[in-house]
Amino acid sequence: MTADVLTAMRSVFGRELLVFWRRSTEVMTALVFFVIVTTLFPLAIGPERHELMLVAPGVLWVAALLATTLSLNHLFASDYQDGSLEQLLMSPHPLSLLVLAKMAAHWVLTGLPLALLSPLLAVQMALPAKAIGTLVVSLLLGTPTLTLIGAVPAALTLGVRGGGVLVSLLVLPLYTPVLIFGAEAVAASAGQGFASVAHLSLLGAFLALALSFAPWASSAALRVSLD
Amino acid sequence: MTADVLTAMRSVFGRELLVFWRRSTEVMTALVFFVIVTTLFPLAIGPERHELMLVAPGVLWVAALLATTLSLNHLFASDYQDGSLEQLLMSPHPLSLLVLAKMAAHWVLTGLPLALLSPLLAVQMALPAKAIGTLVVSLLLGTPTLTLIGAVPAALTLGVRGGGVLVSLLVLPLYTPVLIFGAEAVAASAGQGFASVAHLSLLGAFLALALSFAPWASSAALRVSLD
Amino acid sequence: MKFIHKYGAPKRFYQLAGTFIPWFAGITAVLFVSGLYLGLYWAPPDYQQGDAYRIMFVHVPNAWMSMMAYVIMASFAATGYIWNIRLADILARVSAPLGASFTLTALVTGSLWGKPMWGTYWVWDARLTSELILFFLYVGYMALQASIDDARRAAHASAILAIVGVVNIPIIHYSVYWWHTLHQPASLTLTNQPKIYATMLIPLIVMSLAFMFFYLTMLCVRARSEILLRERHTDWVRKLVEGKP
Amino acid sequence: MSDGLFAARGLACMRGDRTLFAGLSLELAEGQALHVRGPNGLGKTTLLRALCGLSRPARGEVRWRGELITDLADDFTAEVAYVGHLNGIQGDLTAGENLEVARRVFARRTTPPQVVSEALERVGLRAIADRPARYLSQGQKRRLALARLLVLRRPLWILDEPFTALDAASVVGLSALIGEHLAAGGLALIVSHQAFDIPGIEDFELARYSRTRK
Amino acid sequence: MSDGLFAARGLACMRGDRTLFAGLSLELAEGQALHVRGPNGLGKTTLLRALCGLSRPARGEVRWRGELITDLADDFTAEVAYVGHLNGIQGDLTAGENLEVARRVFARRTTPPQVVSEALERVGLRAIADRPARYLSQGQKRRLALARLLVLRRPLWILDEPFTALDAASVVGLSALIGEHLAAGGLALIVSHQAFDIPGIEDFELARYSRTRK
Ligand code: HEM
Ligand SMILES: Nc1ncnc2c1ncn2[C@@H]1O[C@H](COP(=O)(O)OP(=O)(O)OP(=O)(O)O)[C@@H](O)[C@H]1O
Ligand SMILES: Nc1ncnc2c1ncn2[C@@H]1O[C@H](COP(=O)(O)OP(=O)(O)OP(=O)(O)O)[C@@H](O)[C@H]1O
Ligand SMILES: [Mg+2]
Ligand SMILES: [Mg+2]
Repeated sequence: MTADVLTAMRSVFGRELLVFWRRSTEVMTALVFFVIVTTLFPLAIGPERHELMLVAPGVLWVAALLATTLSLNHLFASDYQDGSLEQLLMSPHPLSLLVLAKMAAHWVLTGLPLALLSPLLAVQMALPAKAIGTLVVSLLLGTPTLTLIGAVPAALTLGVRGGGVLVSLLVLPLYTPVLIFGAEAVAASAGQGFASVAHLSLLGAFLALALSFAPWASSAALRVSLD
Repeated sequence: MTADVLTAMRSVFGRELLVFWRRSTEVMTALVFFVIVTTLFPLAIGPERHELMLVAPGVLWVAALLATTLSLNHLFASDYQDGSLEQLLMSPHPLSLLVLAKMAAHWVLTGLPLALLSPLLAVQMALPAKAIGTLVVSLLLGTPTLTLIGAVPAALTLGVRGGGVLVSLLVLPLYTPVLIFGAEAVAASAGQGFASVAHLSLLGAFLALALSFAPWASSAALRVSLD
Repeated sequence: MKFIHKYGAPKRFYQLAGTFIPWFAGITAVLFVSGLYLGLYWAPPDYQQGDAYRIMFVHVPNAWMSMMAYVIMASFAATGYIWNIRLADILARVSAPLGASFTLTALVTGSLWGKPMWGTYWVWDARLTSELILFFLYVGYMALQASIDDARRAAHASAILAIVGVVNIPIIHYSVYWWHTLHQPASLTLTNQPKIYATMLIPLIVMSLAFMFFYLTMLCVRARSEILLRERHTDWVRKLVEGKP
Repeated sequence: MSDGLFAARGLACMRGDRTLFAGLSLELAEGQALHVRGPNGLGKTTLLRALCGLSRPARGEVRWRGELITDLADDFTAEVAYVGHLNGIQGDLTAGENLEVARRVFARRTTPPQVVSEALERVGLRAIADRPARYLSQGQKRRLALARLLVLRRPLWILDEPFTALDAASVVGLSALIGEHLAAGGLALIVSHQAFDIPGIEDFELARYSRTRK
Repeated sequence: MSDGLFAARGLACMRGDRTLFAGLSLELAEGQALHVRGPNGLGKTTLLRALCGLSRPARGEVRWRGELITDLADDFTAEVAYVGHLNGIQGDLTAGENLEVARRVFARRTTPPQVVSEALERVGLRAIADRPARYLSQGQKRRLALARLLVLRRPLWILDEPFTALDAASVVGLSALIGEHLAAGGLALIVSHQAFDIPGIEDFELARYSRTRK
């Protein structure tokens, strides 16, 4: 039975990757959005290196957060419209585990590439080299939390009037702790270099907490949305 | 005949407002998104007034631009999915005029409220009082241009795999000039106070240009998407 | 459980609330009048701020109520979701706008107070920021309710959101405070708080009680009209409406 | 046969890199209707969309009153009512509002306001005119889409599986409606796998022009 | 009648603030099928969704082998195959991939890989197994959704208008398929406005339990 669930989870994960792979543009869109937003800032603020450096951690993290928020729509919406979600609810396996598999796939396709690309953008934004390691680690710890928390509003707003943008409204306030500690960690290591460990371990704690309740909450939300 | 077209345009405009009104949350979501994104920045950058003031024009403009970009999805996407767009193409009136009416409704529901609310956020972001007038004017001139230009990619990506995010990808580069001059106008009047007029008149010119070609281009794009 | 189901019947609650409302309203009125008298006349002006500090008697109770109302709302929502009790759904739904208006009042009065105190309407202080985020959470909750027409689905969906919010609120609250303290201190803070004397404390307590009873009264009033709206097709509402034309 | 009001000649349509059909010609005179038939996936939907100008055929021409529909553009569109697989209903508006929008945006200016309530009556949705369309059942949605035909009052009806999801009574009702339309000089092109009964309708086997071995 | 494998008792369902039907009871034994009938908007879809556990009824209970389906949860789901108005097809995957996913995620672990190609063969989509599902015609999509029944191999089939968009040959094919399922001891609940022919199927008039005056 357990092996069964694992196979099913692996298949859901694989299906998600396959679908995203087919929508080849989608694989890179969260990424491209991240790149574009970080590029817009120097354009809007002006090119002074010092000013840029001051805001760099914040801008990079806000951009990552917005990119994740936008891609949340794709987590369930198309499956809802074509009826695949109905079928997922009719699967013989615990819904929360299948949802967890979907979230994992979502992170692999949005958060992970974004974290891996961030050093490049950090250099553009004049972030000191010593802070780049922290940036990557903070994104690796923070983006899965964003996906996990974000899945709940994404599931709640399915089929709801104005669903798409409503998600951002519901999700962004919930994201504040991750944003604060993510950006602070980077800023701290750009400055004195210590203190960032404290922030990073807080991010880790958030991730653990989100892992424990988000799959449950979002599968409950899916059942409500399809009622 | 002309009176006919005007009635039809007015009805399309009215229908859009009505639909959005029904989706009451949607009316405010672009707005709320704008507010929340501007709030995220101080959280990410830190609360120092001086740093905030430096980046305020840029942040406000980038937030306005992102809010418009996100709401672009709603311009045609739901009409496409439920088949209403097919029916709009089968209308006896010039498609570009009906599309113009849709754009007008979109702006009234996103750009306009955003411009009107911006002074409040400007105060929060510690923007000097003398720059606030310029901010509002720049947004009033700039946001309709954003809607107009944005409609073209929004129409092109209908039914395309991963359409939603693809729009941002296509549209953000097109938005750069508006962003640069909008943010510069505000920054200029926060500083010396002159120069902003030149920027504002450029924004006006962009608007005139966009008005002349965007309705035509987006109706052509719609025909292609529905072929 | 049985007890809840007995008194949890909307009809029963409607009648019960009807008898309580005059009492709550009366207490609210008395508290407000005496609180305002104590706050505006009895309490002496502050030696530093003059009379400006009196806005505190509105600001502080509202700030407290804004947080309390969220917890109450989320508890109702959770009760309604888990045990499928409609009255709890209704109470959760009607407390959201109340909580949101407390939050908004706290924000506005705080800003107005900020101008004389700090020379600006807004700073990104921890307390202010977390209050603002609380406001967004309320708005989100109400927006979700507003965009789902089916009453039961709206209640369940927003209950899940409220529950997730309740897990998150302490985290948000403290992270904003840590944000403030782990970092270098902000240039402007609430450090120069007036030291609370009894002459200020008493009116403050009276005003807080006044707002609490105001909340109770409004909760009952709004719940009653929501019940009427939802049960408009049932016999007892029809009789009620026909009874007093 | 040149009195065909509506005529297609030498039509060919492609999907992907496959030609679905080619060399297809058809004519339709006043009061005439065709029942386009063929198994799933043959290209019936593709044909209808080409005929009403929504998509451009790979080859061939479509004429209305002797003129090319690509030349007529909006003037042709003003003569056609198309009901496709999709209902074209806005879920956030009520059933009545959906038709009201159709009247204002798509109908002739002279169309009187009461057509809306008449149309709702005719398809049996009068009682639920105020319900948001998203809540309608599958069959109710389909009826609402068909009610648009009555509001638009156009001569050429192009209907893709109009009977889908309709209950038995509504199938009869719709057949009668199409019959009346034809009697009043209207034209109709209907794709349907379901049995229905409209006097005088002719079969049109798409398979004759098919180019696919499936 | 307590040998009904699947039974509902005293079921009532609401939509918005209207009760659609109440006091509904039904039983289904091995090899038995019901054809749920009623005009558009009566609540057939609502009933099916409540019966397969997708939505919670306002009152009443549904039992499988004597146990409440809410208690059985996933163990009940493992016994039901539901095909609704929506096809549940992922447009970006090919027809074959869609079924392969169904096999891996939803089918029993012992289901051999070849069921997928057998199912495609059976519904006549073998030749286009590699075409992305978004390009399929309406009827082809429906067939693909129905092919899932063959992959899942579950005893209880709940089908909401399965014949929609199917051509005449496929209607016959599907009826035969359901017949075989019943003969093998399966159960089926079918909603359809279209005529079809399955030996031994009983009619179930939803109108008897209806609480609406429209
Ligand atoms: C927009 C601006 C403001 C906001 C959003 C705000 C928010 C709050 C909140 C949330 C509380 C409750 C804190 C708690 O109990 O943990 C509070 C309490 C209080 N606020 Fe404000 N405040 C603002 C401005 C001000 C100003 C300008 C002053 C005066 C200097 C002030 C003085 C106080 C005092 C004295 C308390 C009670 C102290 C306590 O409970 O510890 N506030 N405020
Ligand atoms: N991009 C594509 N590449 C290959 N084949 C395609 C493509 N797009 C569509 N097709 C095929 O073209 C045909 C389209 O047929 P169409 O939708 O017109 O069928 P139909 O006759 O209306 O069928 P139905 O009765 O099922 O509605 C289908 O066989 C479909 O699989
Ligand atoms: N929120 C709501 N408020 C009021 N009525 C509603 C609401 N949601 C659905 N309905 C009504 O409930 C009924 C739902 O019926 P359902 O979809 O189960 O019908 P059906 O019997 O499957 O019809 P069809 O044959 O057309 O598919 C419809 O009459 C619909 O209009
Ligand atoms: Mg077709
Ligand atoms: Mg149905």
